[in-house]
Amino acid sequence: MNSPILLQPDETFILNVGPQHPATHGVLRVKMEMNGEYIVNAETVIGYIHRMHEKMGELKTYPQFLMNLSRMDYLGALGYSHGHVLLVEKASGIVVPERAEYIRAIMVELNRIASHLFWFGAFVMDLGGFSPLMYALQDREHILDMLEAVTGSRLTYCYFRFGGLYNDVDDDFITAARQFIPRMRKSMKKYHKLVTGNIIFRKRLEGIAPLSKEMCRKYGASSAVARGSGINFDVRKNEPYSVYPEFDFDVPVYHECDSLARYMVRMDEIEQSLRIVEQGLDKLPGGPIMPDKKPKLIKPPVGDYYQAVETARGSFGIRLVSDGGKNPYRLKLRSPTYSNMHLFDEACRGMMIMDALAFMGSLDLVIPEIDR
Amino acid sequence: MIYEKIKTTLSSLFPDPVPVPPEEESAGDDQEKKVKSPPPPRQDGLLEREYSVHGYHLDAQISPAQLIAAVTMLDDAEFFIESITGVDWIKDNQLEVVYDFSRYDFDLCRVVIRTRIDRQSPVVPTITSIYPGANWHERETHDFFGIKFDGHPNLIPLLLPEDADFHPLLKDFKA
Amino acid sequence: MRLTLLNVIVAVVLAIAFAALNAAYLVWAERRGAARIQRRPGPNINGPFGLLQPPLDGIKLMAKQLTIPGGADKIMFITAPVLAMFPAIMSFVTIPFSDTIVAKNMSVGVLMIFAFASMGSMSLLFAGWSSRNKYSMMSSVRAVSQAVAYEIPMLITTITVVMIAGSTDLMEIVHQQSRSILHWNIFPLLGNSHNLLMPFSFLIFFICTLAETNRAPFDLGEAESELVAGFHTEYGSMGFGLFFMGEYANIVIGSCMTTILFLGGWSCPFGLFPGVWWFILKLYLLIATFIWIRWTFPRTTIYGLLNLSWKILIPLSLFNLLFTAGLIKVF
Amino acid sequence: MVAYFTEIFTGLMSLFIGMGITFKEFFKPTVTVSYPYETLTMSARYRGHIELVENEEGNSQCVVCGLCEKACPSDCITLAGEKPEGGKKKVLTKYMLDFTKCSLCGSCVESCSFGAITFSKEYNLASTKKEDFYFDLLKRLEERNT
Repeated sequence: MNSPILLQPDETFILNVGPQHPATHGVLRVKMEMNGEYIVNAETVIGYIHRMHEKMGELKTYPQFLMNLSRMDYLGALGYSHGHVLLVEKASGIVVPERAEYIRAIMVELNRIASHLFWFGAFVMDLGGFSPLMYALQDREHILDMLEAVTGSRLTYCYFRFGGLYNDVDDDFITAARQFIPRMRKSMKKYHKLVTGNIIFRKRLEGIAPLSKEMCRKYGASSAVARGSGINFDVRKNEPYSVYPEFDFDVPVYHECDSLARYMVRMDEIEQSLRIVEQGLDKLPGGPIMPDKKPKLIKPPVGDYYQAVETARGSFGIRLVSDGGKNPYRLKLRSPTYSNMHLFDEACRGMMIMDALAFMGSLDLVIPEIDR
Repeated sequence: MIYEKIKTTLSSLFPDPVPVPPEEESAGDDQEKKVKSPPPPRQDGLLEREYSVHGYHLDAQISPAQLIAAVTMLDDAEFFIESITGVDWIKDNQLEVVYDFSRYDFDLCRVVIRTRIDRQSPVVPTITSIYPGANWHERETHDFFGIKFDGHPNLIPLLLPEDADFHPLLKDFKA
Repeated sequence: MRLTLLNVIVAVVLAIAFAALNAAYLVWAERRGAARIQRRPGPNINGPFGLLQPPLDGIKLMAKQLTIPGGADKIMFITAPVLAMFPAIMSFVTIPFSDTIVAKNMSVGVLMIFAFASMGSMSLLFAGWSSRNKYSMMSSVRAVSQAVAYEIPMLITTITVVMIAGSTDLMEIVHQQSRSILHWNIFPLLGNSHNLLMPFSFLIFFICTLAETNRAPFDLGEAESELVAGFHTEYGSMGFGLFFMGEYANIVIGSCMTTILFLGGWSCPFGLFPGVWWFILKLYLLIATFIWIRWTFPRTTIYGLLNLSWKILIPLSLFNLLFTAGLIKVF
Repeated sequence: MVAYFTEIFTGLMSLFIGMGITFKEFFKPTVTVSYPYETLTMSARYRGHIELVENEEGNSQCVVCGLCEKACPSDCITLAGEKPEGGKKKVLTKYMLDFTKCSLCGSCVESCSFGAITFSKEYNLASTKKEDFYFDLLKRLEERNT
């Protein structure tokens, strides 16, 4: 579809996609130099909702910064909190009770499913199909209800604490989660029939926006963007943390490198997350959710620490430079979509605008997470 | 083992390693030790870090002039770029640029490259020619710290407003 | 039927009223239908079942200010919405709803409807061009290439039907099919069509109607996730309202044509209670399918759309035409 | 040629399968709650804005230690208290919550070792004025008691 003949440098015009455009799902702006429907050049402009979380990290104490992480990515908030608490626990040597780690993993996976479901709906809506979004939201609502019953909030959770959790899960949650798993598996079949098999949908994604392995590496892409390009990279497997080594799950990898591959990776990930939740509920040990011994004031020793976790959007890294005080000296948040989005400028050259926007949807963008 | 390989490659950058007693390094965890006389800034050199504590394996501090060489080594060893950031060591009157690299395969090796520059004239060479993905990271670091990346194709504010002339993550920045 | 002045006025008023009412209540039906598919209630506050929603929306639209973007071509900008509504209303004149309910039957009814249908894409071109908006511009370019691509298979399929009927008179086409359900043009072998491929003709015609009326999955002209709102991005107030009504009026015309050409018009499948009811029933079943399709599928791409037309629909419909011609010659 | 026709056929079939699914959904009951007319009860752990907890006498349990004030990441809480004549414990005289800045993290509730504050279940909190979100929690407590 990408015909280089049409790309003459003259006769182009600038199309300003965003910051308020239906396809950008937030305040993202892409300045596209167009030749008819073909993109000659694109420049992504971000930072419209930049909030300087990193400075806030320096100004707040460690516990006070907890709630900021969930504001980064409002769809998969728990994954980011998980990274933060793991980092601080590692730095200050706090041992987390096993039960707390299991509950964390279950919650993060449920949150990941919720995030992927929303992405699925929004992605199909980008392609013009509206009903799948509504079906996805219905399933997501069950997850949010479960999470709300435990954490008290629906979207921007502040649930993990250094050393453990804010509160324990109850039997209601466990029953609800157990009921949810088969229901979700049934829904997945529905989605595959309604959307994945659909010829229009496949035609729109197959062979669109191929990303080579090399390109993913040069830009530091992760999550489905890398896994759809045949890179077997999932921080949960490559760099095991928390209780993930205890779970038996697969990392879906597709070698087609196109938008459909990225879609398939995320859809398969929902099923894998369901497996993790199922195993987590089976294995859930008893015991406390907070350690007996926990320093009153969190002051990690002087040094430089790094923690990577696999969030719904990819490899989230968090770096802490501590000077031994009660505030971090420097806190760097490496957001995965920041790197994934960066690909867009180069990859969308020569694409048609509708393919480019489908490609943008397949990157699973959450703008507050890019802008931080 | 990629770890051994990249260690030997990177140590070629330091022909005569600074004699640092290793025990003190691991105990004091470099940079600053509270109170007393502030320790001198860390000398260039390659350090092996305990992964379970720090979250990365190799920590190389190099001079800005060696940066391109070091990054090329990592590129040849198929590392991907994780992030670039800065740290303001205002007591040493220095700025530090930190480059994080990792690999896609199961042979885990996280490498941190850092370089220190003078706070008054913070210039380091760009690595966008090796890793195009460094573009935004360098622009972000420029936004927050005012570090100039020499040779960068488009060093304009990315996250901050386009007319921003302040650098919020500098320790002497007052809002 | 003698044409008197009164006759004409009544016909025109009825046509406009029918088109406008249909447009208004099809919006309601679409919203209710979409809501049911998505398991929500849909508009249900204003009046019973939300039936007062369309008139209230109309009042709201009329009360809004009509803005014309700076630098826009004023005349074209104002003409475009009128042009969207006008051909649709004109087409109603010649559509026979039953033996007696027809404003003016013409021997070239088919031709007249296609003539007016092709004016529809003109309004999109006008709107997109005059808005001085890049999105609108791209949308209108798409709309024109889409119209060109889909009028061909549509016409070829119509010619197939016309050949079977031996007339371009819509009344005559329906009369030929009215003997029994087996004589409907959609059904092969037994009736008048003798052609195994007629169901495919129906499908092709239906797909083309979807594309001609810019309905999902072929709504590339207003592809809201890419082109914001396409050709009517800059329209507000009743300008937008007319586009909206024009779209639904076009759907009604398209469904009317499908009913007449393939589904036996007002003839009853079982010979019971012949009359306009059957026409209305078939018409609204088709429209319901339009709505159903829209809320099921994602949108195609512009090249997917053109590929579908030039690589699949046109060859198939041409083959179908030749095949039918051969069959007519043989039998 | 075969591939051409199989693609058309499978494509068409996939479309019909999709339509079958939406057709089935059409007849299922609705799942939404028409919000202003019907409302849901919030779950037990729902976190609304904070509220003072009363003791048996209907007064606040707060001892004015100020830990919540310190724990708050966004400086939402301002409180003051004084020792009544003859009394031993401090008594709360002012407890202001600036809800415009609150992010409902719950740090204040956790930091309180006297159980003096809790989350309310209120979520209908729309207003056109910013001042409506400066809550005087002590006044709200009194209003609740009367």
